[in-house]
Amino acid sequence: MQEFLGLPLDASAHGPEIDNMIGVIHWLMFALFIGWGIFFVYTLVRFRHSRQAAADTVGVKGHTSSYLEVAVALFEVVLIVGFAVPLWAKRVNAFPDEKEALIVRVVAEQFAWNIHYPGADGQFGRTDINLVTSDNPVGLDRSEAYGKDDIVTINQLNLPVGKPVIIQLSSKDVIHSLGIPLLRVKQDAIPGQMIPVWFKPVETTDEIRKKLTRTYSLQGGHDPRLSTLVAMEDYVGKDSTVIAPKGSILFEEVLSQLVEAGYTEITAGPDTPMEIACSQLCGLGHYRMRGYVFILTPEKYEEWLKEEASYLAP
Amino acid sequence: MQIPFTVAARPDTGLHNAKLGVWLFLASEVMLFGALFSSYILLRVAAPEWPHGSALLNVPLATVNTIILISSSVTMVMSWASLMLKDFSKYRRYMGLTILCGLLFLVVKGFEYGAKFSHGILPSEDLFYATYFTLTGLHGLHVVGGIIVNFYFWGPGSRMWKTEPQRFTNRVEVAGLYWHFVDLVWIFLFPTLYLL
Amino acid sequence: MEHATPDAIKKHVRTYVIVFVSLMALTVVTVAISYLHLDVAAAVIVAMFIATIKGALVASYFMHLISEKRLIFMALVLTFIFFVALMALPLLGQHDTIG
Amino acid sequence: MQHTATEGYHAGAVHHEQGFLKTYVFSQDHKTIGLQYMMTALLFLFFGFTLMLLMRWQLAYPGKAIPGEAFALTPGVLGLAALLIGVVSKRKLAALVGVVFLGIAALVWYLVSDETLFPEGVMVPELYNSFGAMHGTIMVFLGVVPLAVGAFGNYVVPLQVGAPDMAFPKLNMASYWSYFFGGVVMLSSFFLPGGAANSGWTSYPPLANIATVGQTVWLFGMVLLITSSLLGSVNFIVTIVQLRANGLTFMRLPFFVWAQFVTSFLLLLAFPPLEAAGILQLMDRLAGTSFFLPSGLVISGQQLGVSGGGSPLLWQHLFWFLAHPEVYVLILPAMGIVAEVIANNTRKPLWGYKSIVYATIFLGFMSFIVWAHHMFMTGMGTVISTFFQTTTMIISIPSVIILTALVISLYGGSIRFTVPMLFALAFLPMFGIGGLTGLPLGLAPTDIHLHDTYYVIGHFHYVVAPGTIFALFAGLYYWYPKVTGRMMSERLGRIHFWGSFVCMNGIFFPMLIQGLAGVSRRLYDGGAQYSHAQGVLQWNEVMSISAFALAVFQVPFLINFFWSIKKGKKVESDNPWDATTLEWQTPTPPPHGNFTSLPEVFRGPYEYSMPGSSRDFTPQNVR
Ligand code: HEA
Ligand code: HEA
Ligand code: CUA
Ligand SMILES: [Cu+2]
Repeated sequence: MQEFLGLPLDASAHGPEIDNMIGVIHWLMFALFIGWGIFFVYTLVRFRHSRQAAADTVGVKGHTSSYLEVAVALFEVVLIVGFAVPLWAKRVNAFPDEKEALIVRVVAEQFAWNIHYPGADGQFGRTDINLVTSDNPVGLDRSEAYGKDDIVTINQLNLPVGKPVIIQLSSKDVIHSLGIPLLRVKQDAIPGQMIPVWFKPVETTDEIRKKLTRTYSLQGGHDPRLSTLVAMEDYVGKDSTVIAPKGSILFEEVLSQLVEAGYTEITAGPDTPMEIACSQLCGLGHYRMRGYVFILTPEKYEEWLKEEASYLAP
Repeated sequence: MQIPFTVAARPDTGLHNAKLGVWLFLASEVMLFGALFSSYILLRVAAPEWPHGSALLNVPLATVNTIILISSSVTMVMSWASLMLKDFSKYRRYMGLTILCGLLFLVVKGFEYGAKFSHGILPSEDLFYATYFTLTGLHGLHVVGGIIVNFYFWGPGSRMWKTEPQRFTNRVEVAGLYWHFVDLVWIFLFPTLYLL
Repeated sequence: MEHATPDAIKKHVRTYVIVFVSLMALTVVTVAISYLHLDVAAAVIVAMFIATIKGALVASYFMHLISEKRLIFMALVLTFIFFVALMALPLLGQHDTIG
Repeated sequence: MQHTATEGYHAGAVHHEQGFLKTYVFSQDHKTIGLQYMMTALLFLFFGFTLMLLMRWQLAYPGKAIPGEAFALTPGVLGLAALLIGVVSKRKLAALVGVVFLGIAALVWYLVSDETLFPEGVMVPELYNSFGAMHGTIMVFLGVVPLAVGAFGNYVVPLQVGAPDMAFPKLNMASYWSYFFGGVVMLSSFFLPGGAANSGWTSYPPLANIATVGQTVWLFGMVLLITSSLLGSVNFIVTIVQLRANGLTFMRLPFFVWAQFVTSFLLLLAFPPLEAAGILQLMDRLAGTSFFLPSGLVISGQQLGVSGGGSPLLWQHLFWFLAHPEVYVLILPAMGIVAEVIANNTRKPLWGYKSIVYATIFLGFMSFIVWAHHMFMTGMGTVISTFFQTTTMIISIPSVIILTALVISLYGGSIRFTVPMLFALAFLPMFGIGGLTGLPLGLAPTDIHLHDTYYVIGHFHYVVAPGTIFALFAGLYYWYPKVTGRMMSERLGRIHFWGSFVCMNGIFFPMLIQGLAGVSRRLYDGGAQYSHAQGVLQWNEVMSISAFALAVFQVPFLINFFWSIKKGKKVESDNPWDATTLEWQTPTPPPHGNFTSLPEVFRGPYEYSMPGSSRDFTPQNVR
């Protein structure tokens, strides 16, 4: 129903509801626009001066237009009562149980996303702005028990699939906005406030990448988009060396080698299909304040957590 | 052709142009100070703690200032009434008093500011002082503006009394409306900043 | 002022004096009350109540609002509504946030 | 109305020959001031457009060196041509505009050839941000509002209400000069260290608080512009209320006057809160206060040494308290112009005049209580978001009513497709697209996906560019003969119209597509890095080429505008469009004092094709 709108792929549980609503509204908009448009064009043709030498001042009689306006108003009531308010309430009130959910803190700064996981104990350590350094972007107190096992990453938000996530969002400096189009999530990060957002990812990054895999032609100059893609299978040269192994980024040189090797097309998928796009002007680096979201299977997620924990000094 | 209703009132509205104009201007001033009040309340409600104005500011001095400003309002309206009674010299006296009160208000304000500055307290001290200085400063600017206008009508502008007495009276009335408004703002500023 | 006979003006002047005295009295009252150190809510209510009375006196008598034309009244009512919206809605917004 | 409105007039005050300064520079005549506003605003529009063209290059070809010569040469050549023509044929206006165009060319060249701003010909992100902020500011506050209100309002309103001038001519002059200096202050900020303001036209703190000195100058400029608007709006309201001709009741006012009336109230009551906010931000920047700065800010690793405790959202409330009504300030005068042109060119009364008027008043009122629909993503709970969603949906109804009435007005008409009519007609569906795309933005859940994407940019450009700008063009073509006594060329006008129509859609429709795909706005590289943007990236070039083409299609307009002043077809009467409203019942151009004898009004504004009348229009002052 809303496919024609070209919304990005949707990987969160609540996403379809939003997409549906966008679809419904756009259908209403089309109906109105086309309805009025037809009438509009008809009058222009029918009542042009060469066809209608003298105006008929009575014009339209009756109440059709009032009924129409009432209909629009009613539709808007339905939109508010039936869709907007309940959906919004679900977003901002119906938070999942904190015990069921994964809680992650995200601290925005010019121009990076600092991701703070509570670690194995499930408790966030104390943070203090006096402890903020370039190695300790969130000012975490590692000396304290809760803080010992916390994991902090930059621009990389790894999440398990199928589990509700609560992000506690804040900012160190100016206003940013955590926008993740593929999860239908957006929330301003406002300094001095900690605002929670929740969602539930339902697809892993690998699945999404597969869905977004396309075949791209290598002829007639390189598609600039290819530089953000990875090969989805091994591409082997004439001398059976692997030019582009599966999952490798398709840099300019790689593409040239592929063309030399006689390939005319390549199947590729996005390297990082799900990204955090900062959605609030935050300075000169706003355009590159990009984070990556990786949705992993629960097993892989645990593995990753263990790996990260192993880097922490004992 | 001249602009109609600069002196006489338009029959259907009952107003002359300047009167309507100044009320509209005051409406916008209400929104200006209203926005600042709104900001003050918002910030204060959100603040974990907020000092009691009387603990930091000089209430007796401000009370004196309140009395001065209210008095100036009375003298202002009296100066207009004198014109209505065609007593020009009385007008001059009352208007002169109004201006003096205005100046006195500023002098007192100056002492108040001076006392703070001499203790190194500036608007950047904290939010309380920020709002205090901003609100009273902006109000002070309005007082300055009012004094200039009143001074004009006391001195050079009063020549109009000889040629167009009705128009001059209108002008003084309009200046008075502004001046009373400045007083009115202070009536709210005073308890908000000093007493709460 | 339309019915501006000298007598009417003299009557006005008497009103001004009464208003002036009331304003002075109210000023003293509000300062005095502040020394009682009521709790914040009560203090705010009392202080704003007195300020509103004082403001109303100034507007009604010094600014002649009490006998002013309907047009000006309407403009001020409009202004007042927006002023209230500007006060109330941001506060409500601050109060009603996620989390 | 029984009483006479004439008693205040003093017949025939003598009109003195005044010096050049008094006539052209410090004029108090509303028509001269209107023209001053018009020329200044058009030049600012041109400049705002130029900034955007430079940005559009960067968006389409991020990282490719900009052909700076072309960007500077184009206005340069146009300016030189205008200057030469002006000097040779003694046209002061053309010469003046030529000089300004040369100035714009010089400024562009100054910027483009600066190695720190355009290293190797590619603009730096700071500059992109600064251009974006200034494009928005200039277009809104220095271009469209001064043109719609300052120029058309000033020129037309006193004429349409049958007044000799505005109620306060001196204030009117002060308003123009305050605007002018506000503009100069804004422009001067390009030469400051760190350049002009670069925190968006919205100037959200804390970013704006810590921005370069250009932001301070922006604030000072805004204070001047606000002063100008306040003076203007008081003047308009008093003029409309007090100086209406005898017999011209409120329900006989041309809709354009109504639109200006409501607009003035919006300006009067919505601007002061922004002024307050500006003062607070100035205090933050200059006196070190923290109205908008919360405690504990760490900026690039350094703790910000301020007392803190402030609220960044406070600014947003105060800003949008103005900025939402402001967008109706952008649209209402445009609707007013469109209504005039449509009634005139369909040769029939507006359909549902009263409902349009009531809808406009209601729209004006509601516009004060919808502002936080720009702030849905700041963490709103259910109560407050429901309130603002509801008011936002409510406010769309009067727009629908107005648009419906305008479209229905066409029915039964005898439509003349003159150039002003073409622009006015195009306004309808273009505003329709812009307005309809406001609906998904006005509902919080859908705004999650669309907020701060190009969908928003597409939404409002549809209303302001092919909407308002087109309406303003309609007004220019429509009232041009009243001002100059000559018609503009139809042929050039049609080229201008069709070219602009196609290009506008070429620029703004793809924005909606990009926005739905999730591409953020204010991105220096147009989203080139983002994976979700890859599928719609190719549109960037389409939009930019359309924008360049749009610029080219303004050349016929420029030529038309200046050529017709002296060479256009002379009008045969004072009322070349056979219109009914009072501005056409004066000599052409109207003299100082406007009317040779006091007009008296006997009928409604749009009595076209009245049965029993020999002509197909009956002017308002015909008994
Ligand atoms: C003139 C300017 C103008 C106008 C008129 C509007 C009109 C509307 N706007 Fe828009 N808006 C802006 C200018 C304008 N806007 C700007 C500048 C911004 C961005 C600011 C920024 O962030 O920088 C913005 C942003 C903006 C947002 C914030 C989006 C975000 O940041 O996430 C929202 C949300 O509610 C919104 C809603 C609306 C609505 C509901 C209307 C309604 O009033 C619209 C009602 C109209 C209709 C419903 C159309 C009806 C007509 C028809 C149906 C007829 C069709 C006719 C034919 C086919 C002939 N607007
Ligand atoms: C009234 C408001 C207005 C108008 C008319 C326009 C007009 C245009 N805008 Fe603008 N725009 C804004 C207000 C406006 N804009 C705002 C508020 C923003 C947000 C800024 C921010 O992010 O902070 C924005 C942002 C914005 C962006 C997004 C930038 C980003 O997010 O990074 C883009 C991108 O393409 C854009 C493009 C254009 C284009 C191509 C036009 C074209 O339609 C321009 C057409 C211009 C003309 C047709 C001028 C004609 C005049 C003449 C030819 C002069 C003749 C002279 C004489 C006779 C002397 N605008
Ligand atoms: Cu961070 Cu934009
Ligand atoms: Cu809005």
